[in-house]
Amino acid sequence: MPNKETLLEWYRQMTLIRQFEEKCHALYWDKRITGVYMHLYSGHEAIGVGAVAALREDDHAITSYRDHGIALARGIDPKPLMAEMMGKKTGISGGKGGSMHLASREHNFWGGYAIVAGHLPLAAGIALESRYNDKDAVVLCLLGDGASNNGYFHEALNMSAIWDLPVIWLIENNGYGMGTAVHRVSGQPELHKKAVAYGMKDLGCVDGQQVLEVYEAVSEAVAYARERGPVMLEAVTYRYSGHGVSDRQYNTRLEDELRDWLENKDPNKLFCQYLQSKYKGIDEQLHQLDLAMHALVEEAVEYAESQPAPTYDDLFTNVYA
Amino acid sequence: MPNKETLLEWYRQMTLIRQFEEKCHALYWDKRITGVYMHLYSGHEAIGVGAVAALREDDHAITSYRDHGIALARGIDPKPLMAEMMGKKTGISGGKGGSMHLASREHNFWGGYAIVAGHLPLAAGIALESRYNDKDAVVLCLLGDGASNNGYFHEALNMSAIWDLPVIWLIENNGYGMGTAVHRVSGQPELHKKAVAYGMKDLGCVDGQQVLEVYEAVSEAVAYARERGPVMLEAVTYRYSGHGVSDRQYNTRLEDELRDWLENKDPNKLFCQYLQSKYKGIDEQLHQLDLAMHALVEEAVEYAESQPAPTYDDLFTNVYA
Amino acid sequence: MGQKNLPMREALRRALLEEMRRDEKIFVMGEEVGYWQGTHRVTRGFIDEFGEKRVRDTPISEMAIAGVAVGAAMAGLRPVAEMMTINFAFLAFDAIINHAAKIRYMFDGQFTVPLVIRAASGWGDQATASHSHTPEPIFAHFPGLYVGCPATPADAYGMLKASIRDDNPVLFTESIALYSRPGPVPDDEDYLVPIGKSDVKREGQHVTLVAYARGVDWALQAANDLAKEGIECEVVDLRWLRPLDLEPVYESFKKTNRCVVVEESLPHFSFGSEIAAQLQENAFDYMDAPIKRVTAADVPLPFAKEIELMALPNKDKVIQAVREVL
Amino acid sequence: MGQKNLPMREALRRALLEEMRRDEKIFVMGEEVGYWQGTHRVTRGFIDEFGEKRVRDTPISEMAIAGVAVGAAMAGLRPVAEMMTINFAFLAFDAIINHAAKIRYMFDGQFTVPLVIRAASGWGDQATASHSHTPEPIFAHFPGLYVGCPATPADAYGMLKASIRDDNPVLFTESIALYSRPGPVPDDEDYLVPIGKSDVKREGQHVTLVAYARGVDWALQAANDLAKEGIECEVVDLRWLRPLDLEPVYESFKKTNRCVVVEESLPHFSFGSEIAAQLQENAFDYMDAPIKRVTAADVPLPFAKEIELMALPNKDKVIQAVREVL
Ligand SMILES: Cc1ncc(C[n+]2csc(CCOP(=O)(O)OP(=O)(O)O)c2C)c(N)n1
Ligand SMILES: Cc1ncc(C[n+]2csc(CCOP(=O)(O)OP(=O)(O)O)c2C)c(N)n1
Ligand SMILES: [Mg+2]
Ligand SMILES: [Mg+2]
Repeated sequence: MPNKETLLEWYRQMTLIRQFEEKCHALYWDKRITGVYMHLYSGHEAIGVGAVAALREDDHAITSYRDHGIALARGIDPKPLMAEMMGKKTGISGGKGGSMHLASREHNFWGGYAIVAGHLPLAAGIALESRYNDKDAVVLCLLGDGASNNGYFHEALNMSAIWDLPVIWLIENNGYGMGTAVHRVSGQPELHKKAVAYGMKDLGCVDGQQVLEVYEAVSEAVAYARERGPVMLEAVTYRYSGHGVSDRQYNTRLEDELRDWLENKDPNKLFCQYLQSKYKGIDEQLHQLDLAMHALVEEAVEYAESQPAPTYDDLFTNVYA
Repeated sequence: MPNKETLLEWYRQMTLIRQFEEKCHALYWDKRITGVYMHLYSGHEAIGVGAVAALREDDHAITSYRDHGIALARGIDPKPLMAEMMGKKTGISGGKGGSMHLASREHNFWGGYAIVAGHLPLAAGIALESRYNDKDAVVLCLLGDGASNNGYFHEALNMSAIWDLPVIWLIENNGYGMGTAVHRVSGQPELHKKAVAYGMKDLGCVDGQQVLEVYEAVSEAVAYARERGPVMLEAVTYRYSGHGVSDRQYNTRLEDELRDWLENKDPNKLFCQYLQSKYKGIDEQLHQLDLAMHALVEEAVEYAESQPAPTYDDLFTNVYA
Repeated sequence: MGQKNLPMREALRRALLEEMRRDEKIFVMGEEVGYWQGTHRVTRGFIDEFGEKRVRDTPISEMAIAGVAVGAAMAGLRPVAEMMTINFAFLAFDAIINHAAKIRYMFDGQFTVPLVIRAASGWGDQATASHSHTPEPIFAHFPGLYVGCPATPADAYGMLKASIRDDNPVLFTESIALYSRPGPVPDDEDYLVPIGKSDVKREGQHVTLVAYARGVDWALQAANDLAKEGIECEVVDLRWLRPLDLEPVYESFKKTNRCVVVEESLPHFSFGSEIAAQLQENAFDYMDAPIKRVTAADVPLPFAKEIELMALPNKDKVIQAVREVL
Repeated sequence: MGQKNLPMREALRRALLEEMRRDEKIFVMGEEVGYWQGTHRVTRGFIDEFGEKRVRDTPISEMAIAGVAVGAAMAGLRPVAEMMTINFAFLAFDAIINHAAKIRYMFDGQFTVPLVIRAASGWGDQATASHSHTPEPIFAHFPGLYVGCPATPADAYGMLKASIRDDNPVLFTESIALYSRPGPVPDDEDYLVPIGKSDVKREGQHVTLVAYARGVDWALQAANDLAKEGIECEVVDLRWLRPLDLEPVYESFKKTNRCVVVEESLPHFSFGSEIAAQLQENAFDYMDAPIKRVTAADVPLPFAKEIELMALPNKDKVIQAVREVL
């Protein structure tokens, strides 16, 4: 069981993510962040924070375009992340990647990828290097429910299985791919059961709103992957914003659903309540963390806005090594 | 239970296929059939004949490049088939398709396809038309064990499941994709279990050397598909020639394996023995059928060799409708 | 015949809607075409009118979207499959090139594939490297497929209808940058723009501008500006990259003896390459200057707005190229 | 420095073998590369020498073959992934174009992708429509990737080594028709043909023939015949379609003022298109005749030997094109 310090650190991260995302949202509507694509992590915090907490520093993480939360959970400074949102030269990806393509090699965060499921074989390949060189590092690969219907999923998971590659395939099932509900497009709506098709260890489904549960399940998955091979885990969650920040909320029918998640299953709220009930008198400490994260995000925005854009020459760098 | 006449018809078809394939093999080494690709059906006869026998005339069949047997089981005249092997203008595909691309629209045989698993979505599409137009015709889609590891498999099967498309996904598991054994490349070597990933009806695994067992299993599958939706079935078999006729038999280790199948599990031999034990005094009738099929194949060769090749103008026809 | 002023998105929507009302065999399938109303709102309202049978939301399965549509087309339906954006058609490359485009030939005409694959195309909105393709020339490399790329609402309307009514597979791309651009559209449900017919969008005698889709827009902008200085550009919109109709280009070139090709795509092995190659081959005696190409910069495309804009073709680059050939 | 006479297949095998012995980070993966000894026998004997760790038979999963190799390369290994034939690379189009080629740029240099994707390419053996592609120009359209296509055993040897040692993703295609063709190969384990360097394979002053891979063979055959009539062709082998090195072509053209491009690919939006476009643009003043292209017929390819041969370029078609430009 993680100690108080660890739990507070998780709280800090979850708060940071939420504040970062809400700020991004506001900046986007303010046109201080531009571009067609930005996918927020609000609602998913418990998964990103709980899962990444189960990793060692030398373990790896990789995800889709919905990547802000993973980058922050991995401990990357919000400044270069915010600078990337704004396409600045000092952004974490030099302003070339934007919201969907955050990465930090030095944090073993291999990035966010915009082709749905396209990063799954990359995860397997990174895991292959670990086995090949007799390391025991594992790869945490996060993916959406929608991604599990793609050919990449089938081929990458199967290859990871036959080669015993140390990958934790963690499906963030937020109920929808864009506007389409899971059960409408997945013949097997209990997504973790797809593991059978690869003879892969199936660790079932976890409540993705409970950071402790996520942490425990992913820890078990990490241990299994490190020792044996790939493992599948599903975490159920919900996406608060539109699919991307620019998307309309297309269906008022969903308003009730959203309200229910926000009011009764919000991961940050639930965790806050848990801490409050577990540690009497912690409220002030939590409040201070809220304020600190608010300040951190504001600082990041200030930093990002002060940074230079890439220039003509940058257009042509790093096409090739 | 099929009557004697039906059983004799199956025997006739299985004999025809074997003789056709052996002739093709000989013609190939004689350079009377040319080209790099030709994949023989010898060893698989019970599957093709048993499965197609379970179809109605208005049902559909589609398969991979290993398509000679299905074409013959579907009742297509060997003449235009043999002419196609030789690239003749009167070949079933005008000499443009060759061995891998036999088809006959009028027999509802939608062809052989050379991109592994590429025909799986086509099968689903054909089934979609059936449902769309309130017909009750089903699609028999044959595929290899190797094809089940391809992204097409995942996407096509899933789509068939969510849309309840009437497809029988029949895996001809002959133990190898080219030179690679199933268990080395499929995390789930019990291939029919992959149905779980699509919430699809799994009818399990059948002995692909027993035409009656295949017929019964596929009949059940057809009934299910017609009423409800897609269904998965695996049939275990063995491939007698190299993967393609031009391939070396790369491994002498396999010689024992091959001998065992030839001697103890040959579908034609097994069916012959079955008929002999069931119907006393049938030997002469079987012998006559052997002779008749031999003659039929010889005639087909004679026909094919007498036919004209396509000419320059044909190169440009049927690129577009 | 009357006409209406419509944005291209709406012209496309009407074309598809009218065709679906006309022929029950037509259905649409793709990601978010139904309840989400279409990512680019071209199928807005369709799910209500036609229901789930004819408006089919799919999983994120591009190989199967294209492949299942091919099968359905072979069997006699007339699918209009949507790829959401052309970038995702890369996952369906085999289904499109090796199946849709080849099945008719492979079986010598036994099968017909009356299929339209629609996809939004183009970049310039910071969609970054993997989401910023205009690969129409790549698809048009392969015989068996038609490739249509409208530049105006009227063309969008008439070309989509022609594509749907044709018995061949058509890859039909729609410029994201033009979706909201309005223009007159004929009030005629049978208005068809013939497949493989180019169109002179502006007449002029000094230089020939050849373009398609968004390139036409840049060409026309440049032509407007240049006209103020007395330089008259003839703008030929190819509309279809396959089949290519270069007759109007030759005709124009015989008059102008100068040509600039404008495209949103990457420079190498692309649209401009083919136009320049055919022109120099077939109108050699009329060449007074080298044919110039205005294209995207030869890089994967970046996020940052400033440098992305530098990579994009624009009016000024066209004007500059025109000056170079004059 | 000595040399040996080897078929191209064996030159490739040696290059790969020697590199694998030199650097433990290099491994091969692909369908049938191991126990089957490689479909084209380029990896013959590898499984015995290197074992299953470094010689990895894969499922028929092209998306994952390319994608997993990209991931392994990002992580520091040096995969040589085999596509068996280039046709199957269409299933990996997204993994190659949107991942291998773009990852470095997308993350502004944080990742390096030292990857070689080998594939047999070409047609003419009745492999039919879906198995008869030479789409190198299509891949070379996209920046971020290198594309190498050797025409001789020595080039095959030196180009494959250079590709393996380079830190960028390289699509490396091997002409099926040339695999068994012998030629001298240097006895030097460090023999490298620099990436992006063309080669003049024959000197001549009357006409410039530009080609790659099997096209070079047809060009040289034609040049031999034409030499008997006193027509001297200069044959420039581009070797790499990306980066393109046209300097030797310009130099040659300034001397000959005439050019024929020879390729096995389809005609439109292809190799010849780009060469002709660049030549007319950059060497306009030296053009005495239109640049001609000899290509495959613009059809999906048929099975029947007779008509397949008619679709294939050959020596006579090159000779005829040369006569047309003289
Ligand atoms: C191959 C591909 N197809 C389509 C898209 C467009 N697209 C982007 S995100 C998305 C939905 C993904 O849903 P899911 O995997 O559940 O992830 P979530 O967004 O819910 O986190 C789609 C269809 C894409 N980026 N890539
Ligand atoms: C997409 C694709 N990859 C590779 C190949 C080359 N290839 C042709 S057949 C084959 C093996 C297929 O095995 P399986 O599906 O088991 O069918 P079988 O040949 O045993 O009937 C391979 C790898 C191909 N044709 N298509
Ligand atoms: Mg989702
Ligand atoms: Mg097999």
